[in-house]
Amino acid sequence: MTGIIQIVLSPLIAFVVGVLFLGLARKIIARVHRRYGPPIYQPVIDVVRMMSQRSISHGALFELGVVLALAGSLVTVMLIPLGGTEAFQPFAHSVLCPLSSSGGLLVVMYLMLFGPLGLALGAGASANPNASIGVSRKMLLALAYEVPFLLVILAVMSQYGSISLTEIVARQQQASWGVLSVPLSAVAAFLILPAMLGIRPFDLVTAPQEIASGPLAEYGGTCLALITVQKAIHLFVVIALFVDLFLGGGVNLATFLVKMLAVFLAVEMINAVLPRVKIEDAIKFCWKWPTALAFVQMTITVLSK
Amino acid sequence: MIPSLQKDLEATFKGVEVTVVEDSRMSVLAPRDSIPVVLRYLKESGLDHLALLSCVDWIKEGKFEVVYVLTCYMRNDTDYTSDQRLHVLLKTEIPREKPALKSVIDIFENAEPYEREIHELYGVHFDGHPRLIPLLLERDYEIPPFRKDFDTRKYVEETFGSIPPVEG
Amino acid sequence: MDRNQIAKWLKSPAKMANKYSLHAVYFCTGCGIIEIPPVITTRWDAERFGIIPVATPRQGNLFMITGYVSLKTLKAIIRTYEQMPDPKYTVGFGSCPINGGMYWDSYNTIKHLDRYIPVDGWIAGCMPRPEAVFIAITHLWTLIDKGKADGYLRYQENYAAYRRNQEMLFAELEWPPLYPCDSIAEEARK
Amino acid sequence: MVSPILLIAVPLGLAFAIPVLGLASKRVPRYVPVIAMLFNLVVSVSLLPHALKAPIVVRTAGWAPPYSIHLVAGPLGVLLSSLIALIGLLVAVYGIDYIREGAKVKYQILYILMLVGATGVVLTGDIFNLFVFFEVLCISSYALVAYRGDSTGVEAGAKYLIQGAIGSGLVLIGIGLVYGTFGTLTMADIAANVSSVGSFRLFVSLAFLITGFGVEAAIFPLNGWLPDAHSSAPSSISAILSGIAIKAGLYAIARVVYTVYGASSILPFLAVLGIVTLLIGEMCAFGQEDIKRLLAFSSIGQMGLILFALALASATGISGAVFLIVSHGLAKALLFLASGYMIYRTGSRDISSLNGIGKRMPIMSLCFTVGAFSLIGLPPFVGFASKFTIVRAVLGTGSTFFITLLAIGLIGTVIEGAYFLRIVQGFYFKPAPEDSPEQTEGKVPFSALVPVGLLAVLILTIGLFPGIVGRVLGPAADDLLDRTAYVQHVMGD
Amino acid sequence: MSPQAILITAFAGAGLVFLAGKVHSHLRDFLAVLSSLALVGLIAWSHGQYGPDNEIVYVPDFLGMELALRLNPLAWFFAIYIAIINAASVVFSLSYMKGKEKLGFYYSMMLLVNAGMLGIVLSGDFLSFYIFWEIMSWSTYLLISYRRGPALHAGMKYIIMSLVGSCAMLVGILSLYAQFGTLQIAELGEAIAGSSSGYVLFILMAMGIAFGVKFAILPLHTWMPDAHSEAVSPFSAVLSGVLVRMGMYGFLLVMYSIVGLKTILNLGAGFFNFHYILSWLGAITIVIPTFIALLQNDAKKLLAWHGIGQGGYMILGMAFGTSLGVAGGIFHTINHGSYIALLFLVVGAVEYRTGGVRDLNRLGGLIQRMPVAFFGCLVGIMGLIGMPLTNGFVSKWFIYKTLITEGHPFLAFMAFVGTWGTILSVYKLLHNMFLGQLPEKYKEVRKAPISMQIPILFFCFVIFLFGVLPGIPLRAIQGIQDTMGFAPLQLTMWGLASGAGALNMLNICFAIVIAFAVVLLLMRLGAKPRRVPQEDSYAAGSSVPAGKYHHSVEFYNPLYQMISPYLKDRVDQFYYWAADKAQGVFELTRRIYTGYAGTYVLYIISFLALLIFLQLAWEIW
Repeated sequence: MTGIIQIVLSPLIAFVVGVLFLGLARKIIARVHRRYGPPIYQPVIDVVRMMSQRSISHGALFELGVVLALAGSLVTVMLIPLGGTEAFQPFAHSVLCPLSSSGGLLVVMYLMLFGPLGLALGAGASANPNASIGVSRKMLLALAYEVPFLLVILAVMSQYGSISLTEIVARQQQASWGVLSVPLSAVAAFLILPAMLGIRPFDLVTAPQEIASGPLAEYGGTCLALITVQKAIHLFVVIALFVDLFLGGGVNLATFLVKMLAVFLAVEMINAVLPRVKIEDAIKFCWKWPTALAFVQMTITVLSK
Repeated sequence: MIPSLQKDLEATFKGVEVTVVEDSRMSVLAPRDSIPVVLRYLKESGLDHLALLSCVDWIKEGKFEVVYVLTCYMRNDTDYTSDQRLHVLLKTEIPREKPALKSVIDIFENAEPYEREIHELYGVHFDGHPRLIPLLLERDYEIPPFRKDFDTRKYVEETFGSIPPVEG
Repeated sequence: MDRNQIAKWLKSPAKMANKYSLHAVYFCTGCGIIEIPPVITTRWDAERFGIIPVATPRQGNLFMITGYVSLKTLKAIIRTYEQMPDPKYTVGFGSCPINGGMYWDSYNTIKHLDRYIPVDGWIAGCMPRPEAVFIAITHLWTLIDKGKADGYLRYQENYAAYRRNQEMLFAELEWPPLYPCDSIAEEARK
Repeated sequence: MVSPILLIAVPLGLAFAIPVLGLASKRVPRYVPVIAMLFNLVVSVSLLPHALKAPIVVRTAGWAPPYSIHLVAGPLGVLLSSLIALIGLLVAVYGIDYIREGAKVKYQILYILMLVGATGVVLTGDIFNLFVFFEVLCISSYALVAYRGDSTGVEAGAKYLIQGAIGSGLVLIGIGLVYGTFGTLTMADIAANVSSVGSFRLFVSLAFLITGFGVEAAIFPLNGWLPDAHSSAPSSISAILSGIAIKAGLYAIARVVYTVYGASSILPFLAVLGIVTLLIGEMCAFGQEDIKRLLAFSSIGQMGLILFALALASATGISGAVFLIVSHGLAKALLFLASGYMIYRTGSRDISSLNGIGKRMPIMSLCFTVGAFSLIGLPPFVGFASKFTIVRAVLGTGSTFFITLLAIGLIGTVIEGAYFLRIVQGFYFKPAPEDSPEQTEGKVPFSALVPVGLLAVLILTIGLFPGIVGRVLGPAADDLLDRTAYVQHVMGD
Repeated sequence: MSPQAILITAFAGAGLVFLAGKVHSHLRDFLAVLSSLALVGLIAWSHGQYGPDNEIVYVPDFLGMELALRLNPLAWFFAIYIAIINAASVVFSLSYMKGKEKLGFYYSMMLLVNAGMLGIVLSGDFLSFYIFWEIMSWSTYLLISYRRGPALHAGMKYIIMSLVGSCAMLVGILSLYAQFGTLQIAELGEAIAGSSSGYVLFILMAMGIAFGVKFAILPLHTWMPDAHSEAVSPFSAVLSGVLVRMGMYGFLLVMYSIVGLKTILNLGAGFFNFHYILSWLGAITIVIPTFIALLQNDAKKLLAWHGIGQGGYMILGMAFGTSLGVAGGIFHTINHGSYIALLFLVVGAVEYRTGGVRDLNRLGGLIQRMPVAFFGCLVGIMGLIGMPLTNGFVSKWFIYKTLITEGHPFLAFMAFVGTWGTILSVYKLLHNMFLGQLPEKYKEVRKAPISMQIPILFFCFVIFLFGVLPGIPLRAIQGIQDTMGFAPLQLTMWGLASGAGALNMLNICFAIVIAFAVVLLLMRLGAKPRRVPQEDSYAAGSSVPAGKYHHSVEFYNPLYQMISPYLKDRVDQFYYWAADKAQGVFELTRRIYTGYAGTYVLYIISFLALLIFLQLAWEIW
């Protein structure tokens, strides 16, 4: 029974928290620009408005791409432990992670492919060169940040000797947090977090000025609403993963969300002030500093094992 | 530099009157079919920058006056101070009925859009021009708009007045 | 967020959402565009009203035309207007789109914008200040509330008239009519 | 059972009967070689079971053993003579329609003489008799090489004559030395008391014999004549030359080294020489444009491999070598015969003109492909079985020296595979050159198709069922290897 | 059904098809399809029948050795996989090859290659293994050079490398025979246990070269890109799908059935033991070819390079000798076979319909005209990437889990980077062929014919079936692992059941399907969008320029400029350099035969003098 609740609960939490984070992001940027900025729930209004708009469609794949992306993100959320420990728990359920026993971190990494692939298929079907250029930038950026990200994940996995996220979180809570046991990987992960979220220093994928918001050039109405929801959930997933890997996950849902908020605020500060980089520089950056740090950390963990 | 240029021009070309308007501005009036030769001569003598091409509609004398404004690129800052820069206005007169001139693209490549503009707005035909297609205007006009005999108000009344409001 | 606001939200969420989330596609034509940056940046901050500029007409629902409209620009305006998703509102800046303004006798600018695309609101002033823009926005809210901001519906009903007006100006339009209607060319052929 | 002497006597008689028959009717001489070879084949095949039990010794001219000229028809001898007879028969059938112009009668006579010479070399037990038959073989092949009578043919023949004469001269000196020391000419007697004499004088005679026979056996430094001789001779003759003649020379060397002298210490040198010949032959063949010259060089390569296998001095090694002699004889004869008619059809000998012939002469090119695949050593064909036995023998010895030589040799076979497959690719997949005039329209004569087809079928069947030849290889290898049995058998009774 | 019957039908089929080709084309097509399907049926039917009654000596005495056939789980597994892919590509080539010349030759060679492969898999001793290996090699050679032009060069390259490989294997086999006196695989298993590790290493090296060439491991891979892109599409599907995996079968046979698990793991000293080097070779084989594939503009060359890249995963899985890894390796072999064959068939279908166009820069927007081909390509690339729900994911999951739990994060890292390289390059394949603007000249392209759609849809079904229910193939692999002496895995129908590291594909599948349904419902909730043609697209207010509004040329230009200097195929250049040097040497040796009689006589005399001098000087003899 608790399984069913969890399956419904975790995507819902992801949606609510994700959308709140989006609203918070716009608020923070406004505050940094010394202006009031929209209310926190502005993304909800945007989503409802977009749902009511009757836009165009370039064929079945154009819509199914978006559906695939959102479905992938929802399922990824179910695989990530959102706080809670093996031990006794006030909510009388153990770790909030419905599909914890079906594959662990490897499945999460592969499920995170659904988002970009779904969007890429949809954008490709929209037959707009802006979209194609946006997708090719998305793929290149993904390749750029995946190299250090893989090193980071492998360092954590070999440090805690397991491929299941719940086990890693449990071991972090008993032993030391990921930040302390694999510090350089944590720094590397933080450096590439903006690239994974696709926000300011690396938001060259949906660059409104250059390529008319890239893959979203042709999207409007309901598809655009679903894409914003997917963006929100992806934001939630990435930050939740960061917290699970390095900050020892949450003893319960509340502490987990607090840690996520902390990480989110840190990333938003960077997002609010930095300009956009070119794709070549993004690749060079991601393959230089984060990769070096992650590589050094991995060799240390391998040698120490 | 102006006096020497003036003497040279009068020496080499007959039928050319040169007047010095101010200290760094000289206007040269040349017959229609000698324009390319004079332009090439001026270009060789240092005036290698065709700033613009314009056209004046003398409706009373029944002629157009096409003006080539020439100056020279400042190679390096020691050449001369900006106020010493020399402007030469090469003018020529063509009848209003069927205005036609020889295109100067082979001498100054950047004349191409200017000639198109004058063709579109004054109706002057430049033979030898690769693509005399409209540059700025959307519609085609019987009397080119910049001509003095073009009555804008009547035209506006005709085209835009005739378009009915949608709901009434 | 007082009680009647919530009641309105519950009654018709689509209309309220449209009011408080106007994503603007501003068409930088004429002298009005220099007014837009102050509107959306720190000093006057349009985002408070939920207005943010978007890159493509597909994502927007507010269409600001900020100045005189030349013939060539009209083509692009019509194309962009038709590419916007359905509940969309058009606002004309300054006097030039209203009646030609100081270019009333120019052969190259159109005089009445609303003869070619439906316009929901005008902002008077030979380039209105940001405050005027915000007043117009709040006025637009009331129009939306009363359901009078129905430019896109009017466009659909008498699309034939709009299309005919557009074709009277241009020799041929490169894109097919948005809604099925017999354009001038077909009539000529009949 | 019939005596092996017939194998030599009957064809000789027929050969000299040809001029007489020639007078009677123009068309008969063409069939005489076929009859002769058919007779030889039947006799040697019938002799085979007896020879397997014990070598048949035939005394001539009645003297006591050490001084009588006698034939020793051991299993190896009979096997090779039946191979010679078989290939001779097929080439003779091929020659019926192939040889049209020129001195046809003389061609037939020399043709039979050459085959008789080869059979004699293989069967004889007397060293001088070996030289005589060797001379018969060489002289008739000099003449046949120059049969075409055009400038290249005569020049090649002359060159072959010069080198062959020198080779025979050296053999004669070698035999003289041997006769000087031992006083007798029968191999068995020499073999019996060879160890008692001082080694250097013995070695000189061995050196002379090896070099002399080496010239005919196309070993590396001595085979200058082969490329020109084979390419300018008519195809049927070059088929016999590389199918039988050079193998007779190699047999002579083997017989001399193993039975007469029992000189096992020279074998490693021969092995190295064999591999060098293989590499040189394959490398030269790779860049060839002319198809017959390419086949000639490929023969040199295969001879090197046979020599290497012979030099292993182990039973499987020798049987592998003999098996390779059989398979190479069949395959090379097939290739020469098939290319004969292809050249006849396209009018020129260079490979580029043979492109796209797969469509025009399907059967001939199919048989050529079978022959080529067998030479490379691809499985379902006989070449694979022989190569397999040789490699098994080398690895059986287990000595790293031979294994490294084998590795180099395998590279040679890869080179051979490369250029043969390039030709096969040319047949089927390259477009025919437009400018080549259709030389002669019309079907290939039946008498050419039969031998080529039969050879291809033989290659395939022996490849699938190697047992047919396999049974004879064991005793043939022992016949060569253990000298004492040979001596005791010949001298004993 | 005894293996002998299977082989007879296979070879008879090849022969009959060639003869039928002479009689009538329809008869030939019918016979080809019939024999392929019959083979599939025969092999499927002989599923359970392992054990002694299936050991048949079909040639008692071949040069003193007996040739035997046998059927065991490993053989059956590969046999059914070969038969299915061959049947699919024969059905595909019915319409693809219509109108081309020499079809009798083509079909008989296809069936001959298939028969050769079945022979390899069913052979009980190494001699018949070698014979069928050679038959497969030269029939593949003839099929590769079927398309004339550059295919001839590709064929030559292939056959030379495979000849070198088979010579090495011949030496390996016969040294086994010399050492142990028998070539029966079963007997060799026990016999080799006692021998020294140096000797085992030599055997592995010799056999490894032959299998490496076929398997296209990095240094020996250069023939594969040319052969695949020049071969006819249906055959390149067979070539990359299954023929290249004979190398895998060989490795499995030698490493695990013959040498056995124990000795493999501690072969060689410490760092430089055999399986460690093999795994590093596999890792490099994943990364470099995948990124070279990224830069290709020809669809089939791109897929060929992926064929090499994916081979690295199988080597990684197999190299560590853990039961999970080997299961992952074998499972990845058939998965790769299914989706690479599918992708080649899709490229073939597109090529067939657009008149031979394979250049990715000139195609586009074909989704509107060929939806089934698009669906096949989409499923194919999802399999190649290894997205969840496809079979590629399960086998990669197994391999990654082994790598991580065995403590090799660097190898896992290179495998992951390989996956990301695959994602980029296969998306470029899909995008440039099917998405974007449909060019003018392909407006009337018709759908792929039925006989092409059947194999495509069949492979899609297989990919999804094995993706969601991996238990079916894994149970068969379990049978193989028992024969090889591996510890059994706790397998369930939908994945692995062992504790925290479990894999449950059914849960993931249900989750995705439910999420998909929910989102679709949300989509229907919103306003229904209206369909617009491809011209009605945002172009900053202007109308869309026909034919110029498609971005596919130099799809990853920024990355291209950064990595293209490093990704020249240096191994290929080295081989060509070596070939030129060899050609030079051949030219030199040709000079020896000057054609002047005098020098020849000089050779003879000097040879004689050399002989006598050697004897005089050193008394060698």
